[in-house]
Amino acid sequence: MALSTLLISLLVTSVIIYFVSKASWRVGAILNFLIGIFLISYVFALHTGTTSDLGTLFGQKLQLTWTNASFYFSAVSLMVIVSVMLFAIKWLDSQKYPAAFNMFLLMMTAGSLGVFMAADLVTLYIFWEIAVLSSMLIVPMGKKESRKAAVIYAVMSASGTYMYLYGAFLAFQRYGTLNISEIAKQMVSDPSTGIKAAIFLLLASAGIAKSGIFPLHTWLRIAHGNAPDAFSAVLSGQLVKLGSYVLMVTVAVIPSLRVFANIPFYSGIPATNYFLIALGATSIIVGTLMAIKQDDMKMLIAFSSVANGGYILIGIGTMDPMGFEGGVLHVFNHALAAAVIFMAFASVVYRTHTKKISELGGLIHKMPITFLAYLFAIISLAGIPPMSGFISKWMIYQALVRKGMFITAFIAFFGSIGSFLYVFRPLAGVFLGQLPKKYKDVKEVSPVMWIPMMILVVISLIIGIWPFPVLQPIESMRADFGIAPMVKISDPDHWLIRGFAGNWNPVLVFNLFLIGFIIAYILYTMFPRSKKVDLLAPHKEEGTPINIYTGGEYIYTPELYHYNTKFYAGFERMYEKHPSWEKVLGMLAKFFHDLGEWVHGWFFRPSPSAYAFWVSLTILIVFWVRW
Amino acid sequence: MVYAISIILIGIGIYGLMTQKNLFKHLISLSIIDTAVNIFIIATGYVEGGKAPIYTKSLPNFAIGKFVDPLPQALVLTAIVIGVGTLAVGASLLVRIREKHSSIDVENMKGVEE
Amino acid sequence: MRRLYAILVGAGLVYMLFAFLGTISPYGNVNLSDRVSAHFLAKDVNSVDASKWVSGDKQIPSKMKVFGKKGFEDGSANVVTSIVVNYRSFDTLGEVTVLFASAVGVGLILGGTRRMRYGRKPNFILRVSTGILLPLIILFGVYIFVHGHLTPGGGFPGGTVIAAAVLLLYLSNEEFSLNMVVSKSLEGSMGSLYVIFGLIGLAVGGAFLFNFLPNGVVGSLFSAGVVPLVYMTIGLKVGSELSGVVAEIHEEREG
Amino acid sequence: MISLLIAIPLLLAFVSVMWKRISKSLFFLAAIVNLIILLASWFPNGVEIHAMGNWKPPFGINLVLDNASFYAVLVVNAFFFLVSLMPKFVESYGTSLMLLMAAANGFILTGDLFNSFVFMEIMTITAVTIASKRDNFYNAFKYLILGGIAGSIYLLATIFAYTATGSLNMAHVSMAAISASSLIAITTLYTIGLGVEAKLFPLNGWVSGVYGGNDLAPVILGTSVSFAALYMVGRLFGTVFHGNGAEVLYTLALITIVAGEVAALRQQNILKAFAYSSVAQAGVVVAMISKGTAKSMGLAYFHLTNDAVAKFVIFLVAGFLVYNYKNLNGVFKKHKILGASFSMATFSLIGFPLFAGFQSKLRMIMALFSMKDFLFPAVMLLATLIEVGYVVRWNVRLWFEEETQEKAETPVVASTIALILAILLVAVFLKPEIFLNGAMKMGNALADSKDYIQGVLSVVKGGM
Repeated sequence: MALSTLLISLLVTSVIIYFVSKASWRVGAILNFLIGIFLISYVFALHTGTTSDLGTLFGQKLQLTWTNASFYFSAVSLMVIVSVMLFAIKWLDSQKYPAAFNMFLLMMTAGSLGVFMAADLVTLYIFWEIAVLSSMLIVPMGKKESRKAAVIYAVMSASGTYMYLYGAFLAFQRYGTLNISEIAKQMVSDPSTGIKAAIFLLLASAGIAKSGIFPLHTWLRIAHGNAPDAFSAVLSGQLVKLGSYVLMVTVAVIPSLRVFANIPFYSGIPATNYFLIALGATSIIVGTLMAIKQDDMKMLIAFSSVANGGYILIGIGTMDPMGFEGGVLHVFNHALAAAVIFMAFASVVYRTHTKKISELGGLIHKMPITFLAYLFAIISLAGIPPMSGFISKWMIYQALVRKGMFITAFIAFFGSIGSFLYVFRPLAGVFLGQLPKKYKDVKEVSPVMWIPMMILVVISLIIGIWPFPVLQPIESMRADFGIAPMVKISDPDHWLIRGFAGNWNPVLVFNLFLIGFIIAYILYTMFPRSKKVDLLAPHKEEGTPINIYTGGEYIYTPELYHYNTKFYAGFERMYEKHPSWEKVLGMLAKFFHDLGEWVHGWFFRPSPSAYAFWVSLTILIVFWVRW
Repeated sequence: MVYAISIILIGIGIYGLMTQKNLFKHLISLSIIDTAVNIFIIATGYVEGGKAPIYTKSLPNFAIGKFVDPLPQALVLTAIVIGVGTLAVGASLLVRIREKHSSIDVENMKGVEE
Repeated sequence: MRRLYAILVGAGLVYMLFAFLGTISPYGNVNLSDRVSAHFLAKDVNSVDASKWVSGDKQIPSKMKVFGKKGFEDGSANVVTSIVVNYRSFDTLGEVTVLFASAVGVGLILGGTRRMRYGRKPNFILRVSTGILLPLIILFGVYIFVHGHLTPGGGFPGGTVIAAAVLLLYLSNEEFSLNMVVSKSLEGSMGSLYVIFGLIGLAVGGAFLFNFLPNGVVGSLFSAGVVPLVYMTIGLKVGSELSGVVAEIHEEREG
Repeated sequence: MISLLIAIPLLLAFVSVMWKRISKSLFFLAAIVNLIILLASWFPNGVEIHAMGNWKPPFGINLVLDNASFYAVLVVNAFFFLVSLMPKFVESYGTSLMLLMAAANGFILTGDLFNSFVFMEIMTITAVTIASKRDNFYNAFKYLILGGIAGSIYLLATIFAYTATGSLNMAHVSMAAISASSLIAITTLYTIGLGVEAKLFPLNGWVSGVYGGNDLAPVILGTSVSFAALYMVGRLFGTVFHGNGAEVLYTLALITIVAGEVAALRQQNILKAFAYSSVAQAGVVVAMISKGTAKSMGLAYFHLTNDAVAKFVIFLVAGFLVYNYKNLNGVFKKHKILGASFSMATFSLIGFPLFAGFQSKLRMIMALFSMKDFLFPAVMLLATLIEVGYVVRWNVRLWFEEETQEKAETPVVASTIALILAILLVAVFLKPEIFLNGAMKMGNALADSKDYIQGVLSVVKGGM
């Protein structure tokens, strides 16, 4: 099956899935899952270099081609999507629009695959828009706030996309082709730096908007926070990676080191890339700090996606073999971790119907498997050794230190420490601590929902121990892009990842951690357990405290004494009065609204007198200009 | 001179449209502009010393310069009728506007949606 | 302030039009031989070589006698009429349509059902003189459109005069109201008749609105081909149409 | 034959006042006969003229059927045909619609400047009549005044053209040597005169009131009439005046795009919101026309066709919703087919892939870049960005908000038509040739004034 046939039939199938799902959404969801499985097997069977034509536009061939990069990104995406599809088979019964969800999920899958396969800028745009459109239509299926979220998502995404489109056609005008590799070749020999930089930044802006890099990051909080719960896993785990892909295309496929050889270099990196890295670093700071203070668990992880997008951008932007591989590997790690976390949250919301951390607690006793999945996922997300998340961060640090980018390296370390803080908040608030009374009947979710989470966790763990199956495709990708192809980083024969300041032996580390864990577990079983006191236990009935006092007062508002409330109050106070970028963008939106109001009020609403005035004035101006 | 009159009349019509608050006066101003344009058209067809382009016993012969240009007159005939049509529709609209908004003064009209 | 702006803009507009005036020939100083109307006057459009004419070779018609002669391509003594109803008859069809459209529009917008009362009896002079003048007015209207091809006038003024008679009836008699069925059918049938004339021309002469009748002697009553017929239909149509408009305006809605 | 396109609706309109009851059927008859005539004379691929009364141009009035006017007439009549399929919608406006149809056809086909003025006035008056449906009198009146001013200015321009060239025939005016200052006077006045109908900012004050006032006006004025007006812009500025004054049109059009989109952003009335969007799209089309090449004009009309189809669906659905529901929240849950067609049409408006708008928008941007125009694409993309904002907001609101009202009866014919047109939009995405070929032929015909002049003036006898 040719690539184009595959994509088109996927789009057509998605419509069929809608009608099937109308009859029985469960059948539709199962079909979706089966198609997903098929896609994974298909993707693994494809050979690189396969191309297929999609059509022509103005004599420009629109082409799809299968490269190492397409394989890597498609495989990661499908892993996330298929697990969500499996998850959805049960989870969808809590949703209002299961049929449309199934249709758009499949459509979005087709769109994303198309983006990764695109050989030219317009094909990429087409599938990009399909993915955005279909995901944009899933977002408002959530709670009430999600409607607004969909609009903000669409606009922010479109602002990046249209800048990209402008850049694409600027490149087309200059180089007469839309093919990415052709453009890359011609850009190297093009002497005009200004236009090259403009094309570079315009193309990158689509990625910036999509992967939530700093100036266009605000939609992540709103869209990820309010989208249907399981879909947040796709949004954060997969769709954001479309942005990373575009960033990789602009930075690596168009060889930025050679294209910008004659502009100032800082730490061995051209100013354009340096600019992107600065944006990435800002995203890490903003994402981390904002994540720490969120009470809504989904928004918290949404901000963590901002920070992790920053890591990916920094890694790729260095164009250092180590950094590049680290960035690309981080795509994989973050995709899996974010997907598991959001699915875990979806399970929690599925059972408890709230996503406020302060309203939850103690779910470890009720939902142990979900807790376990979440625990492993955050270990990976925070970059703590035996999980795979550590490896990519370690590689990025290596690159930064080698390039001598100490400020960026410091920010990256800071983000890593911050991530301990923020991932711990839901852990403590949702799963540990006391169980609110109203959740005492909560049960673990069904296996259909926890199996996909556990699969992803296991994959992540295995890759943490034995990362070479993922590192090898990345290495061949790096060779494709010509980033120091002679340097070998992964060395499976010696179980090593070779960095410049020391090597990493994941198997050894895992074994050490395993031993440590076993010792800790033995100690845990040997010593007596702590005693549990229920904050609400003495209450005979809800709201009437009997024998718990504080400062001589009855506790009328136990939720304020719950340790989840103001979890990091002390830390948050340090940056309480931070400037809000969301407000700035809000002002921009308000400006356009006011402008519209003004146009309407001055030119459209008034009496015929004003019309006559405008007509006359227009004639006079035209006359004045032309006479 | 005739040109000047018609152009000034156009100016007056526009001025009326811009300053008046009564919708009927807008219609009248529009009529003034129409008329002014018609005068202008007729004026473009005038030939010094020319007569009305009708062959009669006393004017049986064709010659260039003897008649004024008949085409603008024919055009004006059409334009006048068009003006009448506009006026009729406008006036009937005003009747209904007064019924609906209780006034035809821009500032006193009620219930005009924003 | 509003007036000041209005004066400024109005003055600017006037200035602009004066500036534009410089691009056209001064008043009264028109060379008709540069314009198509020279050939309308000479009634020799068919003999002009159009391709030469447009490329600047203006074939100035020679001086000749027209009145009382036969055999011209157009037979009406009134050249304006010959343009309105023959050379540019399509404009006139449009013109009729404009009036028709506005009559339809007035009907749809007003849509009344009951005759409006003035609330005051018409006085004696009005009532009696209406009776005397009415036939004369109608006769005058008919005269105007029947002689449209000979004298100034034609279907539109004639029709308007007839409508004035109807208005007079409305003013003089509170009980009078026009029979809308009659006026509508007259209006519709006359309008259709004009189009049908055009279609006959299409069938006979191969061109819509073709003059398919003989032209006769310039200056006689039975001359100018279809022109008098068209003007008659127009006269009746405009008369009934404007009467209809007068009637519509004299009607009010219940409640 | 082509004179029948005007004669038949006109004749039936005259008949219909005598026989009011069947006016809707007569309207349907007129529309279908016109379509048949048009289909019989598929793209003439040359210049066919019909001299009225056999008076050869430039003396008499002539109708011109070339690829450009054919395509425009085809589109216009197709929309009238679609409207005529919905008798509930037409109500007592059958006669007016027939007149509007005749006028739009005449306006497009005519080769005479003054004649086009006459037809423009018929269009204005009937449009005002239609706009006054549902007691929308004040807005109709505003339209009448603005249309009247525009008509006067158009007439002045025509007279200036007559005094400069001595004839009113477009082909003759096109080839005549007109002095530069005279040409400036003529084109300036035409810019304003046409600008009102072509919805150029700030001459388009009538649009929101008229389109937002009832359900019939936007459907027919926003598609057919606006197509006719924009055709005339191309004809006059492309063929007759050889692009003189195009830079003014270009500037005005760019302002129009931005003004239209920002005004649409804050609208709470769905009809008005998309009325403003139609203003902005008209701006895109005019700016594209003002570029003056055959390709740019062809793409402009390709875009206009896509936009008109999408707008037809949008206004049809929106009109139904506004006059059947007080609160529009979540109404599409009850009208899935209407909702799906509406969403598809709006996405086509933005230019999302899978819908026709994508093809035209992308091609336009591509063509503009190859003409080294970097400003217009930027403006267009900014406008699209704003458009995304309100289009998504409306879609989300109409689909996902909590519903409040009882279901109104679904209009079967209207939803079928809406669905078919929406599917057509998808088909055009897959196979742009459906519209593109015709539009490109139209662009070529408009840009090739030599062919036009020769075709009109070399014919001695008027043909069928």
